[in-house]
Amino acid sequence: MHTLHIVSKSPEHPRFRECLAMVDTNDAVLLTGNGVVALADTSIEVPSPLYGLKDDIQARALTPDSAQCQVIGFDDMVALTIQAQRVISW
Amino acid sequence: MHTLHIVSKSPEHPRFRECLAMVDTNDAVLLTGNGVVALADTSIEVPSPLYGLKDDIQARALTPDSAQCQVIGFDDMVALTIQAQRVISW
Amino acid sequence: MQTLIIIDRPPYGSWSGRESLDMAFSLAAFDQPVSLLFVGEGVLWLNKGQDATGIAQKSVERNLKAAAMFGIESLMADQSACQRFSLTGQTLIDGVETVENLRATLRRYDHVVFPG
Amino acid sequence: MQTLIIIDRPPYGSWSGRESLDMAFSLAAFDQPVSLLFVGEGVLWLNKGQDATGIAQKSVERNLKAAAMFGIESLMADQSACQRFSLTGQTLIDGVETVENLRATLRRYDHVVFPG
Amino acid sequence: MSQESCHFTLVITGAPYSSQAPQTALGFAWAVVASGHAIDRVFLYGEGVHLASALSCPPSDETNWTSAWGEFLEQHSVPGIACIASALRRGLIDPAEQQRHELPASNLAAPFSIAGLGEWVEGVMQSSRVIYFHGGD
Amino acid sequence: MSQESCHFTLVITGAPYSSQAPQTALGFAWAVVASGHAIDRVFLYGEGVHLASALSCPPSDETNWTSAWGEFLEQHSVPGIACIASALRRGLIDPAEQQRHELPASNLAAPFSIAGLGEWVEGVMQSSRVIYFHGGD
Repeated sequence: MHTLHIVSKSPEHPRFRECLAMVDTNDAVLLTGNGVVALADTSIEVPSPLYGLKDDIQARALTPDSAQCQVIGFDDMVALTIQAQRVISW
Repeated sequence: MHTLHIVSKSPEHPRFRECLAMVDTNDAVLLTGNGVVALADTSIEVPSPLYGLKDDIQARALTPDSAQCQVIGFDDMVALTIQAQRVISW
Repeated sequence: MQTLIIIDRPPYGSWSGRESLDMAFSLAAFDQPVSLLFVGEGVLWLNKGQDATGIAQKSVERNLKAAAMFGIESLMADQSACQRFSLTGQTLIDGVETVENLRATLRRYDHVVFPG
Repeated sequence: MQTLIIIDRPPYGSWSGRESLDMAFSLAAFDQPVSLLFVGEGVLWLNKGQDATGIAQKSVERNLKAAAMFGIESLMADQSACQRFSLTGQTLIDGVETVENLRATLRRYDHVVFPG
Repeated sequence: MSQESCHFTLVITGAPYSSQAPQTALGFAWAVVASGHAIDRVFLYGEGVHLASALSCPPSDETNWTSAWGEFLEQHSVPGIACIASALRRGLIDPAEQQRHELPASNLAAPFSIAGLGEWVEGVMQSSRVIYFHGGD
Repeated sequence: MSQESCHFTLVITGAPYSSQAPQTALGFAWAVVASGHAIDRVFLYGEGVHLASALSCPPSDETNWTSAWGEFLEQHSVPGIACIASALRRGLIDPAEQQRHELPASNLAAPFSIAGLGEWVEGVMQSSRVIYFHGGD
């Protein structure tokens, strides 16, 4: 993986759109906090590969399609930040 | 005037779009703070009648067209809030 | 004075929605007429089955379910936002009325309040 | 470590852009390579003639003009955002390079920082 | 426009040094009294409670918004009230709350006080206008 | 994935009771040490400095994020540093600054300290990863 994009903003925040436009091949996106709202938003197309923080998804009672998003915990998040060459927090 | 809409959010904020969709005939819009950014944004159509707070416009070095926006001070803002039947702050 | 409190930010990521609910419950406690309207990403406050223990917050689902009991006149949600987030009769918490014409809804209130 | 600090919020309405500038000047003060990129509504930080005395703030225009002197490697602005806000050679403060391909620009930096 | 005197409640939800809300609200407040109208109360809610911090210490060439607001409130005998629930969560404490919660200090600036949302409800019920000053982000 | 131990600097820019940033960052921090990696420092910037307030007093059934973070920092001997410029503006004060600016109190919670952006620069120069935790609004 080249860049891990950590997105804490919801799809209506300008930062979310800016991020989607910058995701490159070999990049991955991790949704945290308000970012997980994207998993329920039928009006947007989410990038791939896509990860979402389990606690945030459960809090909002979201049920993402496992083909669309891999639901992970903080230990996986740590592993992803180490695996990536670069991490950008949006 | 029926409703005075006071908008302190910039055009990219979801609240700004929500506001524009709610402006009714007989309403007026007053841009304050980040809201005055709309006066420089060629990608949006601003409503009418439109007011903008002078101090905020000067801070950002904006030069709105006088036909498009009436530049006002706080005394005018007070008068507008009294004149309106209802004030909504976005 | 008919008050409408509008919640347009998604749940849990910030405190503004939560503090808007407190405003609504406060007005109701003083017997002042108040309704809540959820628009945009704010409709996700109305999703059934929220469990915020993992993020160390309290779910507000129970409070919202008890809104009528606490004297809040109506819980309304923007229909197009509900569609966008696939909120239907089964997933939307009970007692929520969906509204089609937001502009007409807003017009009915003397006092309209947004979170900060 | 090449750092890029991105400012995407408009000037004066919040402090995050201002505090991002402080970060850039700090890195430069420690002789660390750093550049600034203004995107979206953030390009308005680069508008000439700002006078923030009426809102009791300090204009950052002078600081930005002195960016190179303080060791900041480059000031860049998203060209499409400049067009959207009618920022041209005459209205854009001096020393700003407009960039067309944001994705390629980001790729050049090891460390990319957004305001809060 | 009505020639009668109008009574305002102002609600500030944005913090100083993070939003323009306290500055815009203060410009508005001075214009209200200059126009012969009155302010019943200023209510600080959410992030707005930070305006009442006695410990805010901006650089000497920046405005101290707590002092600037304090001056206005004292000069015009306007109550400035921070919502207690917002204030306690965010670490804005008066001597009574310091004692009740056994905290090491208090930091509420005079002439601000801390009280419940009932103060806002009273504004909604009695003031001719309730005007909200939000942050821009 | 590298098997070597990785050194993190965490930067928190969102305040508790206004954003999820301190909570997400704490979950991450516990996972870092549980995975055998290290945290060089936690730097509070902008609104994030409110996390270090000793006076934050949420209702008893809500998490006190200052205490929760304080516990982590002490248990793992990780420095928690609030940016001095952000802190002074927002009314977060240690005893030295209280004296220097003749303020009525100080409110910095142990084990946090106040220092300049140089601490962040050091993180950028020396840590293997600098991870930012922003608010969602």
